[in-house]
Amino acid sequence: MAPKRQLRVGTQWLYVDEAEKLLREAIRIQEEEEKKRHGGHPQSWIRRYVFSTDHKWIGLQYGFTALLFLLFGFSLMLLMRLQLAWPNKAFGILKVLGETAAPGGVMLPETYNQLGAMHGTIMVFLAIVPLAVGAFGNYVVPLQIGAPDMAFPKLNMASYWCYLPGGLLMLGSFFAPGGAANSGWTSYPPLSVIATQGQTWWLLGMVFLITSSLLGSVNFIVTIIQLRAKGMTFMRFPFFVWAQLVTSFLLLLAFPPLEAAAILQLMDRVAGTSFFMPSGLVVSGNVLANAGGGNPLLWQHLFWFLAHPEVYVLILPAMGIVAEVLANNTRKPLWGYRSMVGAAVFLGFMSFVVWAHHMFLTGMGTVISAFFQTTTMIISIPSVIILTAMFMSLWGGSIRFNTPMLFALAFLPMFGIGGLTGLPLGLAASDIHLHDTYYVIGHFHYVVAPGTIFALFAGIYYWFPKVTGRMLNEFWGKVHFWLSLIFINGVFAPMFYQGLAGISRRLYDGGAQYAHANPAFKSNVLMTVSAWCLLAAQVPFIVNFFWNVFMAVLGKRNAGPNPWQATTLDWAATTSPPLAHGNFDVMPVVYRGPYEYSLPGHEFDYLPQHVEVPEAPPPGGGMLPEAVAVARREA
Amino acid sequence: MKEFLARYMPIDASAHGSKLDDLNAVVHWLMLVLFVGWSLYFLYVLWRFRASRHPKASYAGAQSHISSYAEAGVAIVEVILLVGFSIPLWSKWTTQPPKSSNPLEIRLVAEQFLWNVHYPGADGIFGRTDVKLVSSTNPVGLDYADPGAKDDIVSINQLHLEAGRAVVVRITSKDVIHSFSLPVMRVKQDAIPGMEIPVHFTPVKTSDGATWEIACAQLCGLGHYRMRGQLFVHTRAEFEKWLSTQTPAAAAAGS
Amino acid sequence: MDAHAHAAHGHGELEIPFNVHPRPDTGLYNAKLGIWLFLASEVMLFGALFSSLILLRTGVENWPHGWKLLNVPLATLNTFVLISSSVTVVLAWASLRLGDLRKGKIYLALTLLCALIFMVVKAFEYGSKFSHHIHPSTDNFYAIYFTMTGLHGLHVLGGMVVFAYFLGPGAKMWQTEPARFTNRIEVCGLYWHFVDLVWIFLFPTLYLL
Amino acid sequence: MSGHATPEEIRKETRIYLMVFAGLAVLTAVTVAVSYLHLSIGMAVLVALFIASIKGFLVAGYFMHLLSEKKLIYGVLMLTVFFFAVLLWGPWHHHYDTFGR
Ligand code: HEA
Ligand code: HEA
Ligand code: CUA
Ligand SMILES: [Cu+2]
Repeated sequence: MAPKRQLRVGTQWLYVDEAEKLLREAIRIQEEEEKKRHGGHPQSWIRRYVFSTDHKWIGLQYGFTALLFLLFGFSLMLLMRLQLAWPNKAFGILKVLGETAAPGGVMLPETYNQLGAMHGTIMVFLAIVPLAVGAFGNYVVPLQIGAPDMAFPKLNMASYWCYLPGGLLMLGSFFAPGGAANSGWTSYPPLSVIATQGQTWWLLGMVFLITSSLLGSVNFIVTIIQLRAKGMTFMRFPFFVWAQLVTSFLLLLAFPPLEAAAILQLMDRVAGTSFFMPSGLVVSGNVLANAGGGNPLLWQHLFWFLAHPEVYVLILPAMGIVAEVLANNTRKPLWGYRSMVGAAVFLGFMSFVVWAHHMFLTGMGTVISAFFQTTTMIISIPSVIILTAMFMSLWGGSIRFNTPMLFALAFLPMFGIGGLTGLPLGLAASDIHLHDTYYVIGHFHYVVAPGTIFALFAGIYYWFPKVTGRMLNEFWGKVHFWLSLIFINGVFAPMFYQGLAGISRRLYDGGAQYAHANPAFKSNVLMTVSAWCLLAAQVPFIVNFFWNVFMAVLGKRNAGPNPWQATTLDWAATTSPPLAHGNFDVMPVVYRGPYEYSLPGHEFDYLPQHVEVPEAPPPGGGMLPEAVAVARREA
Repeated sequence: MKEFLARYMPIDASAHGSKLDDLNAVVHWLMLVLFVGWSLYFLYVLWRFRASRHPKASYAGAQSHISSYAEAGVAIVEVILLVGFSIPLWSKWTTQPPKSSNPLEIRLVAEQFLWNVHYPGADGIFGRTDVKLVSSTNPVGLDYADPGAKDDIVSINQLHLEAGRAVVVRITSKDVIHSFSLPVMRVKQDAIPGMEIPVHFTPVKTSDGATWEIACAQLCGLGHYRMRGQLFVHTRAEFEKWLSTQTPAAAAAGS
Repeated sequence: MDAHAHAAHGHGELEIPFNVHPRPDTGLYNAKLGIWLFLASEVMLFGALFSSLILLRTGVENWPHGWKLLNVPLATLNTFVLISSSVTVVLAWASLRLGDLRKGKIYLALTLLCALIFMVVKAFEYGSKFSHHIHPSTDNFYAIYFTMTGLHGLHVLGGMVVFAYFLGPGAKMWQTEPARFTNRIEVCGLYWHFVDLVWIFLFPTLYLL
Repeated sequence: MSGHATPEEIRKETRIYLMVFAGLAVLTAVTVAVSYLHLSIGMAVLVALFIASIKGFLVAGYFMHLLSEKKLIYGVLMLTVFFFAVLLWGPWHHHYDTFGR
């Protein structure tokens, strides 16, 4: 008989078979509890899974939809990248666009513009925001503050059901005469006003999406402020909750001006008004019949008044996720939690007064440009503070390199690169050369792709066991991470070079005919190949994801309720907390801050927010699943 | 750093460009220092505090407040960048050159997908223009009856300048927003219908057969990618010679 | 904080804390905070339109005087109608707080009536413009006039739907949860006053200047 | 103030509402009357906005009982008003501070 192996759980040593037994027991008890709670209240399938009012299911609806849109937005760009690397070359795969859009497999310039506009729109409004706010916010925030649900469950449902039609309208616009919107995601008039019908669809779609976001943000703010569990003071919020709170305020107050702008543009397109149309326009030789007297810059102001705060909507939840994962996997409190919170609030506030840094080259005078440059430099400081605090949090930790942690760690330098390259853009004088070049594209992709997307990946790997009761496979997770990290840099790093060379963005042929673009143009091949490899790198993730969802649906669980030994309330709830029956058996009471890891003098290295007696062992088996897995592998 | 960036950038043939490049270099220094500094720290920390080497985390964490100095440092450098560089540079960018410097005045009318370059001719006066007069032969809508229009020259996609002489380009557009970009001159300015925005710069080098380009930087429709013009910078004599070979638009139209 | 005490399951319908009674530390019930947040976003919506109006107006040489083009007496009448409806809705709320459903309903009905009058007058105004071949596309003055009053009209319409609901099927809640019903009327009242407030600024800026 | 007011207080509030209503009606009449004076545009804007602001104050302060509202609501509204002001100012200032104009 082989000698009995021991493994460490917290500070205790257990025999492997003992541990396995404990784990099975923990999972069994949970399942039983869940069954008990499900009992007696059969709900129709439709109420439960389609028009659900449960924040967890709505979060999952958002999540699935947004992931599909993410993949779709990525696919559009993959097609565009073929054209960028090998202009006017025929590709079999481009035939999927149809004979009118890509005759003989060669993409038309109109098509390129459509795909570009839709890539931007889909990524920002239909993929990242719904994933970061709609999915993670919805699922995690009520759990983390110890609430039974969102404050207005029906409104929550309505929010999803505005998002989906908005998304479908956007997709449907590809089939409109003239195809989808093709004036960039920024939709600058007059171009967008004289554009084909797809633009009208785009505007209508935006109205739906804006409505959805407004409903969502009201709900989040009320939930966070009103439904906090007993003892959950603001300074005991996990950073993720703070990030979502600030985000909601940004959505609430910045989106309406875009809604107004969308209405005005709709009027210009449909009712023939001239809000954005100056007098005396001559388009392809014909004098336009509009009354004139409008101002095209008005749109830009209203658009950026939203779109700048929007970019912080893209980043704040990501920072929130990273903060959770970092604290958990360094096994120590976040460094400078208070300054991070202060910085996030200040960041949100400032984001309303920097918008015109996207408009330096619209003829800005010295005074107004000085104002917006100054605010732009000021707003970089809170980002620096947050990032610095995260870096400092690593010091003295006991760092576990699991998949969520890898993604969260990679977020730091990647966001750093993106943020740093924002600085030369924020100074009007250096923006002259860089504006509307690939430098800008590189800047923001570093923040949203290896930045936000990586943070979202971290979040998916981190909360997957909470949602499903299964851990995602670590090995394939790491493969996914390393390949993604390499290839995503392959796509975006050369953009800085291209931008410095002066290659304009939104060029159908990637600048092939410009002499000044010539040396840098060649990197397009590397970038496109990297992009396709990046797609391939997602395969392990997608398989890993669906396999484990499938196994979870079959009821095969391998994770306890708190597999990461985390301290926040989301881990106090059972695994996949039952739908529509509240989140907690007993409403939790909060006794301490969010990140009490490695508190000296305690047996376990984590002290959950809701555990009253510090000496009691944390419920739910803690490190068991991981430890068992290690032991099994080693045995 | 400036030299390093220059390896990736187009040459700089303007009087003000070097200042802009200086600013760019200083910002990139700041970025580099932060990037390298934090990256080294990051790698060190990941190695030093990995769980296998450091099984018990420290509750208190970092005690040093060096990072606050780093943050303050960033803030100070940003103030310097703003006050010392960017704001004064922008103020120069928007202040028009004095008439006494005899700047070359040009109107530039963008349209889908080309650049109409309108020279005032010998009299230095731009003729009256009117959208109603726009036609395929009269792209900027010159009113040939206006005396000021008699000697005006209109060319397409070709911008001729004189080295050493300041130029004021009055930029506007007939249809949608374009952006007039001269990478070698470090000049970029949106061309916005309904507005006429004057940018000024001084070319200091002649193009001498090199291909210098006007690029359109703002998405303006399906032909955005091919809205390319050429820039020629001549010596004074060559410029005069070129000018004398041009037929005024009115004469070309036969009126 | 008793709302925390009974765990939120076991009932058919999930109970959300502070749905009816204010949370002690904020002093607000959920919907009250919710409606104010919503109104804040509405401020930004109409704010953007006012910003557009200012920019368009300052951007052209001669912006017409509203009183030369629009029907001031009719709009004045509408202003009275709308402020009357604001009073009736706050009286409805007061009656409900006094426990008088019948009176509350009468005031609600009056509010609805005022809203209806407002819309009818508006329809006449629009109709007379259209019959003179004046459309949003005529010039930017009319463009912004139709857009802003149109959007405001949609808000009035929305309010009417809500009031009609609370007069009809929505009133059933009074039987089971009078406090919650009263809150609901307070909340729609807040919305309604906001619609009034917007008109108070629209009226002079469009008609009187 | 919701809920816990006594009937007497509510009746008193009701009287205030009616007074506010009267005030609004009078101010409406005034602002319309002033418009017939055809003041210079600057003056007219000033007067009209001044009167509208008073009316707005009455509606928000009494009908929406903002005067006795909670701090949280004040916070939200102050933030909103600030951003609203920024939104009015930005495009307008840019319009005047365009070089070459
Ligand atoms: C998540 C999105 C996001 C974020 C967070 C940011 C952050 C910033 N952005 Fe960016 N930006 C966009 C998304 C974003 N941006 C998008 C989408 C566009 C283009 C839109 C379009 O035109 O289509 C854009 C465009 C854009 C422009 C317009 C450029 C142009 O069109 O010419 C400007 C100009 O000021 C700008 C500035 C900034 C600044 C100063 C920050 C700052 O907040 C950044 C502050 C952060 C730092 C300063 C990093 C600090 C780092 C460290 C201290 C440590 C570093 C360590 C290591 C690297 C190891 N951005
Ligand atoms: C949030 C915003 C966002 C994101 C995430 C991205 C992601 C990417 N973008 Fe995009 N981009 C924009 C916003 C974004 N982009 C915007 C606003 C523009 C400007 C548009 C305009 O000009 O108007 C733009 C423009 C733009 C251009 C310039 C085009 C031009 O100027 O002509 C390019 C060029 O390469 C590009 C490339 C990419 C690539 C390769 C990615 C990759 O990083 C994508 C990587 C994606 C993944 C890795 C997702 C994988 C998906 C899954 C794993 C889902 C799995 C599904 C299930 C499990 C169900 N983008
Ligand atoms: Cu013209 Cu792009
Ligand atoms: Cu920005």
